Amino acid sequence: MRSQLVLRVIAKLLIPFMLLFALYVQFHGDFGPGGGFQAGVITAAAVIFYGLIYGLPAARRLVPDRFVESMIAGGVLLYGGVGVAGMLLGGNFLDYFVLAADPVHGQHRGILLVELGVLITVAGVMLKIFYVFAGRGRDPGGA
Amino acid sequence: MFTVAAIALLVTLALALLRGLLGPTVFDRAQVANTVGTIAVMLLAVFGFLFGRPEFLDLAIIYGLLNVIGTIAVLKFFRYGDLGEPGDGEAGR
Amino acid sequence: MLKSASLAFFLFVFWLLLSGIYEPFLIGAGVFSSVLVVWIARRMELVDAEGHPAHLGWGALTYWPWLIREIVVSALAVTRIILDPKLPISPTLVRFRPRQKTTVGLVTHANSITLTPGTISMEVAPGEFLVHALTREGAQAAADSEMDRRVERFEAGR
Amino acid sequence: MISEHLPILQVVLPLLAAPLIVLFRHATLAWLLAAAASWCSFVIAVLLFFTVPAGGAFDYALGSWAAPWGIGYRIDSASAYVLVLVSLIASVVVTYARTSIAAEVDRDSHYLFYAMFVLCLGGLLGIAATNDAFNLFVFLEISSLSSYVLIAIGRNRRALHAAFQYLIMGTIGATFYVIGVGLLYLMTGTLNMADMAERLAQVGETRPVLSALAFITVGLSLKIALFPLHFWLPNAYASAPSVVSAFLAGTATKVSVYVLMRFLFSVFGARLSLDALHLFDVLVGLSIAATVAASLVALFQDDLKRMLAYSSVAQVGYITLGIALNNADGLTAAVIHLFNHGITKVALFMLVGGIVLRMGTTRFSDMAGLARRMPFTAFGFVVAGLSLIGVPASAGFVTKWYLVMAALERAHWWLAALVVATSLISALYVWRFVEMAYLREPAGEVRRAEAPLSLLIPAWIMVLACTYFGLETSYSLTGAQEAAAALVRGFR
Amino acid sequence: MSFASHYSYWATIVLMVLGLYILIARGNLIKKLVGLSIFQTSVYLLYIAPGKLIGGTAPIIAEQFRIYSNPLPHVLILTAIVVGVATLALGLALVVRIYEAYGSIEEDEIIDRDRKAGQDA
Amino acid sequence: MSPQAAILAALVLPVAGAAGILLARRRPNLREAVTLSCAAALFGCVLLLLPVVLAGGRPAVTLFQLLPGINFAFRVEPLGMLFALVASGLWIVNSLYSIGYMRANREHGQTRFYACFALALACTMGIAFASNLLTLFLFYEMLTLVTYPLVTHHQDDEARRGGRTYMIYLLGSSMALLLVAIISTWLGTGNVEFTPGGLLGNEFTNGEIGLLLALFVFGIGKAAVMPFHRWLPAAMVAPTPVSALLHAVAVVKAGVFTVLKVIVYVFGVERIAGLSSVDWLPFVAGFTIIAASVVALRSDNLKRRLAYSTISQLSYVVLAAAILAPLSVIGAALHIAAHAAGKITLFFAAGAIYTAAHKTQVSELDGIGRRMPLTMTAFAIGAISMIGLPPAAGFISKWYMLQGAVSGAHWNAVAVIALSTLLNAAYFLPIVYRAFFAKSAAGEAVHGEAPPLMVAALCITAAATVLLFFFPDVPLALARLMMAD
Amino acid sequence: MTMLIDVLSWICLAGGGLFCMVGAAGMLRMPDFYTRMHAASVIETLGVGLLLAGLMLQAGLTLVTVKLLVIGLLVMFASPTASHALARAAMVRGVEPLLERGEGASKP
Ligand code: NA
Ligand code: NA
Repeated sequence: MRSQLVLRVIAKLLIPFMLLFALYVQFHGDFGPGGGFQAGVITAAAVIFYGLIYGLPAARRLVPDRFVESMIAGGVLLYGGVGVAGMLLGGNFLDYFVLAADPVHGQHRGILLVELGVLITVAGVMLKIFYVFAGRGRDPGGA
Repeated sequence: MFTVAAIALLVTLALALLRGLLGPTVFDRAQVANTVGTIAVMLLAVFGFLFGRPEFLDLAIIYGLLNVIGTIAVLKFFRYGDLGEPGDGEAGR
Repeated sequence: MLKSASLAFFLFVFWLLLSGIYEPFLIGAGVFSSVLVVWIARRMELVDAEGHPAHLGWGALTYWPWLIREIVVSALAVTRIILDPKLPISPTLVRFRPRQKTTVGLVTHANSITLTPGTISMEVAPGEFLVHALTREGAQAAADSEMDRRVERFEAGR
Repeated sequence: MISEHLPILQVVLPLLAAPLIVLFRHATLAWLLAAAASWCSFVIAVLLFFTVPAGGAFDYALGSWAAPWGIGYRIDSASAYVLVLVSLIASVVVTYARTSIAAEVDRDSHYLFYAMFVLCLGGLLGIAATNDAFNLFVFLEISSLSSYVLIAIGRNRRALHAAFQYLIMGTIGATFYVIGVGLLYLMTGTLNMADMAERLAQVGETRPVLSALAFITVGLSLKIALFPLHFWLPNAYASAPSVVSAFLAGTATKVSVYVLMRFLFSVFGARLSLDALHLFDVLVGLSIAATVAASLVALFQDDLKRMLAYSSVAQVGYITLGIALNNADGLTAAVIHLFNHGITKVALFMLVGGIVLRMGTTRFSDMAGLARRMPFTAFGFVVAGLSLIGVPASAGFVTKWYLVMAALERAHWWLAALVVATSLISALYVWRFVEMAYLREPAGEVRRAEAPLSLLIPAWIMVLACTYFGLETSYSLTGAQEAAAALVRGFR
Repeated sequence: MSFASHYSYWATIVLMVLGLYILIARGNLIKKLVGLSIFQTSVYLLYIAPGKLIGGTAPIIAEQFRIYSNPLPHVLILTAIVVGVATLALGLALVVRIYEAYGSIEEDEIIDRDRKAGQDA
Repeated sequence: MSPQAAILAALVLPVAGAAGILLARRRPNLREAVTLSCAAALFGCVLLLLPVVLAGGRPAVTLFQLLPGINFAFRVEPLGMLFALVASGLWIVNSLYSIGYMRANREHGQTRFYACFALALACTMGIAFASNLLTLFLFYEMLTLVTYPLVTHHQDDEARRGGRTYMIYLLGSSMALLLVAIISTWLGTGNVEFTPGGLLGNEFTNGEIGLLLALFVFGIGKAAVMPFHRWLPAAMVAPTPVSALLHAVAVVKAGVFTVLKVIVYVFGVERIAGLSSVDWLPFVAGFTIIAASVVALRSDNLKRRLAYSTISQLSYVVLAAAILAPLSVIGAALHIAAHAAGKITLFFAAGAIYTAAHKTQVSELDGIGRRMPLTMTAFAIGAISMIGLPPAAGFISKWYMLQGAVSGAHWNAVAVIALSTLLNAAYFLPIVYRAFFAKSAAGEAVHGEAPPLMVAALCITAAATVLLFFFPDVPLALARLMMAD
Repeated sequence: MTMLIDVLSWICLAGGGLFCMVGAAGMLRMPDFYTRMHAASVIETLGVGLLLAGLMLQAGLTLVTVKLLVIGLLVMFASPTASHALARAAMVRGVEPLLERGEGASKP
């Protein structure tokens, strides 16, 4: 307890702002590509930071294992789903312009959803990695 | 001018890496990793100006965050051989 | 609950500062994000006096400029040592009793020590600090310091 | 119209099946999904193969951004050929996988196996379909990363180290490739391979272009396990679950060869790539070394899978030899050997999977009397082995024929003789199997224990394909000839 | 090619060689992965390098998408980083499992143990 | 049934037969019934084609594209017709004999034996009807593979050793030489179709043609031209019905058939007649005839003597073809049939002796003719045919060969034929003499004829040998048609 | 005015670079792990601070400045935390500090 003092306080301070920064990057992603990836990295980093300071069980309570795997799969599906939706609406795969009546609007919506998929997947993958390494030897089922 | 700063940072980087090669303890290397991370953040910021890429700043922030967490994770790993330990049980080790 | 609202407010301000684009969609997203983050933070049990020391208020504003001055001075001192061919160092460990009562105060003090070149806090506990200093003088200055008093004042929110 | 979206559906279907499988986490459902994705891919590939215009290509722009800004997909005869090969093998292998992995992979990991399988398939198909050099890198890594998992997924601990070695070598290879692409990007300002080719023609033989060529060639040579960069392959194939060995042996190196040919002939152009750097001599030398050395090493292996793996290294030598000869027959040989060796090796590894299931071993010394225990498996192995040797009426023969023709056309009599001579070495190691399986008395009591039909039927489909495509070459050969022509013609 | 204007190429080459050296010289699997990561890092530097090489043609720039600062290198580096991280993570996961299976992460010891197991069998 | 269907049926029937044999493996009687009925059906199919071919028809079927310009295709011409007739006809007799032999000797693995035998016939039909070199080559190689289990039937070390020699010689020669010859032909002419009058135009020089001929003749290891003859004695480890298959029905016949076909339909008799570069062939063939005869003369083992006799007789065909006179080529074609009938009789007899008396050496045969009169009479007829005396089929073919040699003024060939006839007499007549006129050794076991099926079979072939002398019309017609094509 | 800002910013950038290099030189010169940490902290404080200040002067009152400020805050909060953790970890794992002879507090 006493040994973690500095880390714990700093973590408490930083984590909410990290999460918000992640969402900021996500929502401003369409003004520069790659937002979802960075947002995912930061989101996962915040949770990992939490896990490092407060322990793996706390992190697992917050984001359970099964949920992490579903995140990976769901994110990819969201990405692909947007692509397929573009196709179903008469454009090409990943065609955003057809996602709304107004092409520019449609494009924003498409990129936002796609980046959201990326965020979820990347965060899921990073958490999965963290769980695998952090949980090694203690909980064989987790790896 | 940004170029001068960039070169100064690269020199710093090289010197720090040299210390990393010399070691001798694992903590020296961890310190080097941390410093290199800081330099990388600054390099990203300076490059952002040098090449007119303001979005590098976002990258720099992200890199800075990851650098701290990475350092802590490495330390934790070396202390406990495990990342998942809630730090309370330190006395026993 | 009040703390949550306050945290949400700070987060939203942070958003506005970062964003710089003030259109309805993004502002709405900012509100949404702030609330979402507060919700997560509550689940993480982060929202308390340690995690959201909003009560400190103006204390921070007076403490920080002083700290920056302190950092510059000691950084120059360390620079001089590094550039001195004789490398006049006298590394010293010093143990002393800090005056802070709260964790936020202790952590602020400890981090301030570390942030100041020439000193590193190695052990941080209520009532006991262990500090490594590059020079004997630095160690004495840390043990009985202006910083201790200032953090105490800052901790009290003054 | 669905038909105009076939190029992207080809890639996206398996890629989307992977997360679905992870989401459901159910072994049987996973198998069904993987099988459905593979079979659909095969149908799509066949449709593309038969509809791709002769001398032309299907272009598809991702997100309707026209090249060079968006990522473009381009299916010409060459890519369609590779797509058919990969998806054919995948759909046979996935059918086979269910029983096979039950024996070699823990049940908890089955869903992971299928997810990685379709991911790998999607990556391989993407490599063939994309027209963007960097996108190709991404697909290369998707397929590689999933194949590392696939190799390590079994219970054999050697597979872990083998997968690690493969990961190191594969990553070095991919990084070399992407460095080469980066140089090309700096030179031409585009990642679209068609534009790249056009602009490279203007740039000519400058040092950055040549170093890009060198980086790409070396990187891909690692991926295709060209001698002497092959040493990761035998370990990986020998210790992976049989179904993984079968799948990777038939597809992964083949697709990398396709990429190499794409760059050498379509992007750089044969004039630059083969003549300027004296790549001919180097490639011929390495190909000969590969066929001779690896065949000899295969001859002395004590493990059936390892023998097959070394034989793969040797067979890659034939492909690169065809590339080096750089005439119509040589390229045809190279392309058709992708197919012929692909189906042959798949058949062999699938049969070995049955042996592993029933005998629990792949050591040569344990194969004594195999023909009595597993007559259909043993006989299938011999028939597919004939194709490996290149006996007439087998798929392998067609390759050898064209290689010999190509060598003779270039007046390299000694090369033609060498091709025949190395075939004799492969005859020897197939013969070793025959002698063990048919002529040695088994130790102990012999119980008839043939592999289950769910393994035997897919394996025998491939075995029969080895013979069928040796007898009836109109599709495989015409396809290969058109593919070779498309590679040389490039993007015009 | 002056040194100063092409420092990113030189850095690329230095990192490449350094990474490959570590990769080859070290038998420790973790160190190999470190070498591999350094080696991969060289790619990022290469793609950061702006402008064009001497003798190259002018880059193709999209007229209609000028509102975006040329986003391509950014995306490429990010993608390369993703790939690098994924590779590293997978490599580490393999090392963990190798350690569990062999009790060592030194390559020669692993090979040695495999050989012994092969003789026993 | 249309001729095309008959061709396909001839190819598929034996394969289906093999499948049926495997299915009926638990019931030997049914299994043997399948073999016999399949053999009869095959012979029927081939007979269906005969009138078509005699009437000048050349039925053809194309199945696959092996390589662009080379199809997996069949075309029935007179020489192939003759070969198919001989092989399919003898299969029936051989099956009868096999049933007797295998049962009497309680051989193991009979199912495998009959199945492989049927497959060998399928390959033989493929060789006979192949319309181009590559198709022929495929069946030629497959024949080697499917006869391998027959050669190593006993599955002991000796059998394996023999089998290995068999494989190495046959596969090695065909891969290293025959295939090269085919590829060279393709490279030179862009064509590998068997063409009446030969397909070589003027693409090859005199020297190249000589080289090409050498590649073909030595590459066709089944023709057992020295020094590629060692496999044939090595294969003597097999049971007698297999020897009959090898020597009479399929394997060596496939070899000389291919040589003949290549000379007639690839080189073209007229195209290469008089070329200096092909002069060596009669000498090699002649040497083989004489040398093999000498070895036969010195062999005490009956089957070994027969084996060397085969080597010698095969080279008659090669020699006759190499003379390149039309009459001698006709003789060569006839000799395929004549030697088949005669040699199968001899092997049947040898097998009958082994089955009834368990004897394998010539020196043990004193007086055996009195205990096995039918067998030894048939043997005598076969021997007469080998020597080339009337009233046996061998006389006719030798007559044509001699006529050709004389008309072409090939006095060397005449001399070789004459000398070899003497040698043949020298190693066959003593056997006949011992069997009928020598006193059997004391303490000789009492035995009679071999089982009736075997005796019936060898009587049939002996009768056929004689009948071919009196009624050589069909073979002769086919051989003439071949030259007239 | 812009001229003045430019000059100021250049001074900051050059100074920042200089302090970074000095810190790195210190990392090489210092005799043990703990003293090297002191040298490194020169980089993280004056080096980083001056560089950021120089950049901020260039950027003016824009979003970029805010982001630079965020970077600065991050370094302010995070780097001492990391340094502290590092020093403590080294101490716990028994890395002996090189102390001036005759001096030093009682070891924990
Ligand atoms: Na400090
Ligand atoms: Na393509």
